[in-house]
Amino acid sequence: MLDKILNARSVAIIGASKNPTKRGYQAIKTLLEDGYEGKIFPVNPREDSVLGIPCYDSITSIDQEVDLALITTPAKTIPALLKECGEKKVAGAVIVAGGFRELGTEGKALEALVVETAKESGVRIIGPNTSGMINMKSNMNLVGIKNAPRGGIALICQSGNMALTLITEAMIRKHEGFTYYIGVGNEADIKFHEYLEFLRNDPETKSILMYVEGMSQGRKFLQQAYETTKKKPIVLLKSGRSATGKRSAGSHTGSLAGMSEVANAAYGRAGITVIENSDELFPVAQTLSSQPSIKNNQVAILADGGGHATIGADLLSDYGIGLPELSETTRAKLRAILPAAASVVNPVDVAGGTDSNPAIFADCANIILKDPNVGGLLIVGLFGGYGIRFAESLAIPEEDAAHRIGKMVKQKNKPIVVHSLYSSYNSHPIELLRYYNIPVHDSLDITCKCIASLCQYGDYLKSYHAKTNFVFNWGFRAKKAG
Amino acid sequence: MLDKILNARSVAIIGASKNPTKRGYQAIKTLLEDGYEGKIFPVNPREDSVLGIPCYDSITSIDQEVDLALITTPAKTIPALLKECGEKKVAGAVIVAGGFRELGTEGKALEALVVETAKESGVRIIGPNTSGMINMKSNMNLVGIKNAPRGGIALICQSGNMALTLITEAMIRKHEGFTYYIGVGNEADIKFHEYLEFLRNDPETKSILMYVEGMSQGRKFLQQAYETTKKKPIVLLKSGRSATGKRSAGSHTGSLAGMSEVANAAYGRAGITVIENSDELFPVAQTLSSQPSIKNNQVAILADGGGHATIGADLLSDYGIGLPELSETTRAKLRAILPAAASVVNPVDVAGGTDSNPAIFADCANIILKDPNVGGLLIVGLFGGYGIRFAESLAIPEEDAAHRIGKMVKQKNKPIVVHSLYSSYNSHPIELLRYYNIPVHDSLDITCKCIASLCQYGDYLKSYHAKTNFVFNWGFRAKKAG
Amino acid sequence: MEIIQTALEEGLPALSEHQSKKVLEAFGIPTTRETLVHGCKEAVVTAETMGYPVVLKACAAHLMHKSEKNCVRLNLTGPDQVRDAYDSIMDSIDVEIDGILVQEAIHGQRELIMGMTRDPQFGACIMLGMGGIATEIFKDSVFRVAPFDRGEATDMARELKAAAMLGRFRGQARADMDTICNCLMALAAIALDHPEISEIDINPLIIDPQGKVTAVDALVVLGNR
Amino acid sequence: MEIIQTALEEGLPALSEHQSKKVLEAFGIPTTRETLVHGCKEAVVTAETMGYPVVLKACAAHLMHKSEKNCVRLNLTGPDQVRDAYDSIMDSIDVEIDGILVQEAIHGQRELIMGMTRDPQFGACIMLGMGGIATEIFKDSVFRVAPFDRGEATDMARELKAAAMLGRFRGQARADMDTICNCLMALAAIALDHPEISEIDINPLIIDPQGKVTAVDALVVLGNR
Repeated sequence: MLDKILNARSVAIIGASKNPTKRGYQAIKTLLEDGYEGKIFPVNPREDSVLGIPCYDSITSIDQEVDLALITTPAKTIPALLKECGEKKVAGAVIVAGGFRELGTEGKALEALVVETAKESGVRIIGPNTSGMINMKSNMNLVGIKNAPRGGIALICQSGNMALTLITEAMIRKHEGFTYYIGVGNEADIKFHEYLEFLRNDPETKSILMYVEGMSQGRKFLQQAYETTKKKPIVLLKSGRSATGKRSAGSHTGSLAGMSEVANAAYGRAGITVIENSDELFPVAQTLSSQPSIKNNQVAILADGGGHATIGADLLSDYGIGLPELSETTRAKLRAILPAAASVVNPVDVAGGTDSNPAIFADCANIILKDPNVGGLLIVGLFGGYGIRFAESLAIPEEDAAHRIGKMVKQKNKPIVVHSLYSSYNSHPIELLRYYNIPVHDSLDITCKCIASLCQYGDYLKSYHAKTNFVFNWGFRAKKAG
Repeated sequence: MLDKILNARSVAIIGASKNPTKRGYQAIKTLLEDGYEGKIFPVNPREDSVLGIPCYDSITSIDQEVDLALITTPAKTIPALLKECGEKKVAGAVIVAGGFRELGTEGKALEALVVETAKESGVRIIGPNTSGMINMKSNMNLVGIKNAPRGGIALICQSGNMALTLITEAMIRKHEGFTYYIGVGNEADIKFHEYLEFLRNDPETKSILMYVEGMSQGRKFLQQAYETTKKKPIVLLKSGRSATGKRSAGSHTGSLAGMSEVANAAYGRAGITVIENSDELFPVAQTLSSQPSIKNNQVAILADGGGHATIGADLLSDYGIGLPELSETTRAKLRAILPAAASVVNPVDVAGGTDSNPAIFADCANIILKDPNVGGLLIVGLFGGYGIRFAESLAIPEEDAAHRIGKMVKQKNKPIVVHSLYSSYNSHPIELLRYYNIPVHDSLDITCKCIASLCQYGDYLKSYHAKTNFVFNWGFRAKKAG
Repeated sequence: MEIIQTALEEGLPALSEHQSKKVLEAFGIPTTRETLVHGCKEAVVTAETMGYPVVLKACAAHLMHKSEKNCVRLNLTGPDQVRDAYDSIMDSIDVEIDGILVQEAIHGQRELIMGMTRDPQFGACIMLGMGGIATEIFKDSVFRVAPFDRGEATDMARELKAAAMLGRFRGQARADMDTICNCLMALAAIALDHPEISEIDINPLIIDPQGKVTAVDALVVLGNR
Repeated sequence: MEIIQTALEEGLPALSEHQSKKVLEAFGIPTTRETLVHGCKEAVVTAETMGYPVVLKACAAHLMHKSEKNCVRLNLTGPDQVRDAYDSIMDSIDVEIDGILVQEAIHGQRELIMGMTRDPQFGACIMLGMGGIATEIFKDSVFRVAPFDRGEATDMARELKAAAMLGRFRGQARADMDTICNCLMALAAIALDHPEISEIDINPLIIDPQGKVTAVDALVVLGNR
């Protein structure tokens, strides 16, 4: 059912307009510009055509099949329009208008009427009070955010601004992009857990990124989340944990904000990676979607300078991650290629050993990842900037290293995450690392958080098998639980 | 004394070289390229000239006054060179070479000899084992970092890589820049507290940014810090708090890493802003150097969307910051210029009220800052991106708003910190805010941390007067304390 | 359960301590040996049979903060003390009560708090806390959405900051983890079987020096959300 | 001070409990009333004069973990108990001791830990912790570089997570904050006046139900860094 909506092959824009400041104009313009693969049907009884596409008086007057309707008209017009959508056998409607539950009693009543009408008409609703949705595969952009990058992350978001933030971040930092963006809005009809079930089965979605202010069917969500995280990671930020935050969440989507202790325990139990700082949301999702998890909570640091190594070790230790001793073999191999001043204990500090040949980074990484004690590798420092900072000629061995580091993850089935001061310079070596989906950040804090999330997810994947009772009980007793 | 060193009007480069890969070449090249205002004297008995400047056989053969020597030759050559520097009455020497305390017993002995020789010769030492120092005012760049921006922050740093990181961050994010960079290295002679005393009295230095791995004279440092933070903020990150981190610090500068509980209590007591996440180091220093502190721990949030407001409220609340109720007057004034759907409680959400005229941001900010309950303002959301995201024409009222917001800080003596999704786009409105030294970040976490640091410093400035005993005791008993 | 049905029919907001414990017992949670008595003589006879020391408490559904209302007498070691305690409780009580509970006195330096609450998003949640100042001052508590299995219950205990206190601690034996897990799972079962119960508190659940655990006070709050 | 001088000359690593307390007392820290005795009869006489209950402890500079070595007897309420305690301690001790301490028994549910240590970077630092599980499990402690004034000492107590326990707590009086601050400042003064002392522990400093504080055990470690 959701497939027909989220992968719609035809969209009607109810409220199509010739006025460029109107959503009903912008939506069509975006679909055209982005090259939406499906059909577009503008609907407006007062216009003949919009942006060169003939207009229909109503959705029922469209002579072809319509999968999805984007409704851009005000709240009070919705119930009547949904009835028409039902007659036309439209699978779903994206309702942009606000003015429902989030505005108090009257709005609540209108929302109830909308849900009721939708049910009677057999139309499922995304929203209301949503910025829309995007299907990156078919270029069905019903939001208007420009240049969203395509990739393996599905974004489920309860705030249009947060969606814009996350998509912009992916764009600016040239990280991986998205399969879908779904703005759940007031979650009046289609629920979080239904989106989750759909995305679990979407082969292009590698990880699911969620910003949640409150959800109405927490138990069903947890059940679907439990099933999902076995297959792909879910990364989630729940806002509204402070009293004031709650007030703001209340007035924003009128959703319920539960106790954060309960929520965090529940999400964690279902294998969800819970994030508290919004900066970490996208990087962690990208890391979990691209890197194998860490099975033994043991990480090695490879550095080309003491400061970053020290801070990195502090941060990993704060996360409870072990920095294992490297085996004698590993140390001997490192000693053979590094200068005498280098530190070959963990953190490994090349001590200038890469200054004239940054390709040695890849050699070191290879030696370290072969060590059976090491579950994953954190590279910190200047990698990717040798060609910028020291001599242009160094860019070539640096690119060589990037290629080899990029391929190493699959070969060894151990993750690599890179901190580089030159991350935002987007040098060739950095771009190559990104080509191989290696996370690269200029923030040590975020890089370490990415490593921590790989350890945590690895721990979860090891342990959940032992807890099948949980699911069994769940299904068995869920009805009684109400 | 330090004045003659840090503001040297002539520098001898001992170890000057024609080989472009050598520090003794790069240093002179950088001084020339950066336009150092003082005189440069290359010293190398085997060269006639370097980069067109005549070479001297030794420092004693220079026929003019020399304030500072940059020594780029290996560790074992240092004692003899220091004697010559003494004969020449050079005030100080920057010793780049490693190979001292950080390498164990033998290195320790050599370091002791160097310190002894320096004392006898009347030469003060920066380092050894340092990346060097920069005086941004006279373009005396003895490090080689390119394009470091000039500004009001003095950087004291015990890791060359961290200095590079912080200076690069300032450069990329187009934030405020530096007065000095001082690489303290092994802190063998000139101590942290001496630099602090000098910088306290430097009129161009607005704040002091420190990365510390360990210091040898903690008490004297605290005393100087206590005197300094009354006048200007100190922002400090102490690394090496984990056991592994300590090991790495030990091998890096051979410095002592004390218990972090003790250190944090001691630093905090001296009014120092202690930072735990390296990402926050520069932004906090920039905020404290440019914004008045918050006197009442009460902050208002102005948002153009619910998501950011909710997360911001969560974060401020985590920091123990109050979000005060706005007065009836304030709310009435806001209601008069915002649409009905807007939230005029704190957080204030304009709810589309700025969509067609972002200048209204400035009106709102003005109204909110007039409220006596509000000690500072956090703006979150899309400001600076209206001209990009919505319509180009909006950039003009947006710039108008930026001008007015920029001026507001001085008028009201209350700080403004801005989160903008478009921070890294460097749009005109964003650049204008920066022109007025308003901190602008694309990270909500960091923006909130900046606000928190203003609250914390404000609290400190209110309370330290009551604690004069502390200093009194300090001076009185310091000798006994040993 | 009949107790619950009756209380609901009478419109009571909660069960009394004694009734609450009967519900917990039915699900296998170990509670104090106790008898509800209605006269001073009966109190003494009961205490003699039970063995000293005993505790006397006034018992009624509407007595939610018993010790504040001065209707608890601890550590009574003989018939005279029981008599005095009975009389003084009866004197200080000005509301209708079900009777006086005569209860075995349980001693232990370690105590836990357990509870059930219904979260608006996730439904029934079970809480485990280390009692005393650990909960009061350091907020040492852990939540789980119900139901869960033994492994999960064990994890809850492990996640307490004061988990070490459940091991050998200051010369006392390891706490009976099997029973602690049973209690947590039992609370989950009650929550799922009885939607008409909105909250449960067990405070304290005392761990004696031998590691045996006993629910010493309990409260079942009614009210179908 | 003479005690310290003598101990240093004898090459002792630390002062005995009794000597340690004399140092603390000299700086105004309230300690238990106690007498060092050298015979069973003297112990009983001392206890009778002091008033029961009393505590008996073996006392020597090299006894740093007294209770583990089975040389402490708590809460003795009469002459027979004192006699038995004295004999059993003497039996179980196989090292030379200065004598047996007869000490007033101090009771209180709240206890603090205080101490001094010399940080390699900052020199003398004073520590204040809430005792019992608060320190043991929740690491509830606060540090300050010495010296500091009363305001700062007050801040230390305020910064404890369990600061509420120093107010009115479970029917007990507010702790005597003036004396607590005096103790902290006194530790700072000792640290500055006596560089030959490397560490000090007061554990516990008991707060009685009336809020009065008393250092019940103490250790002064010698050794000039």
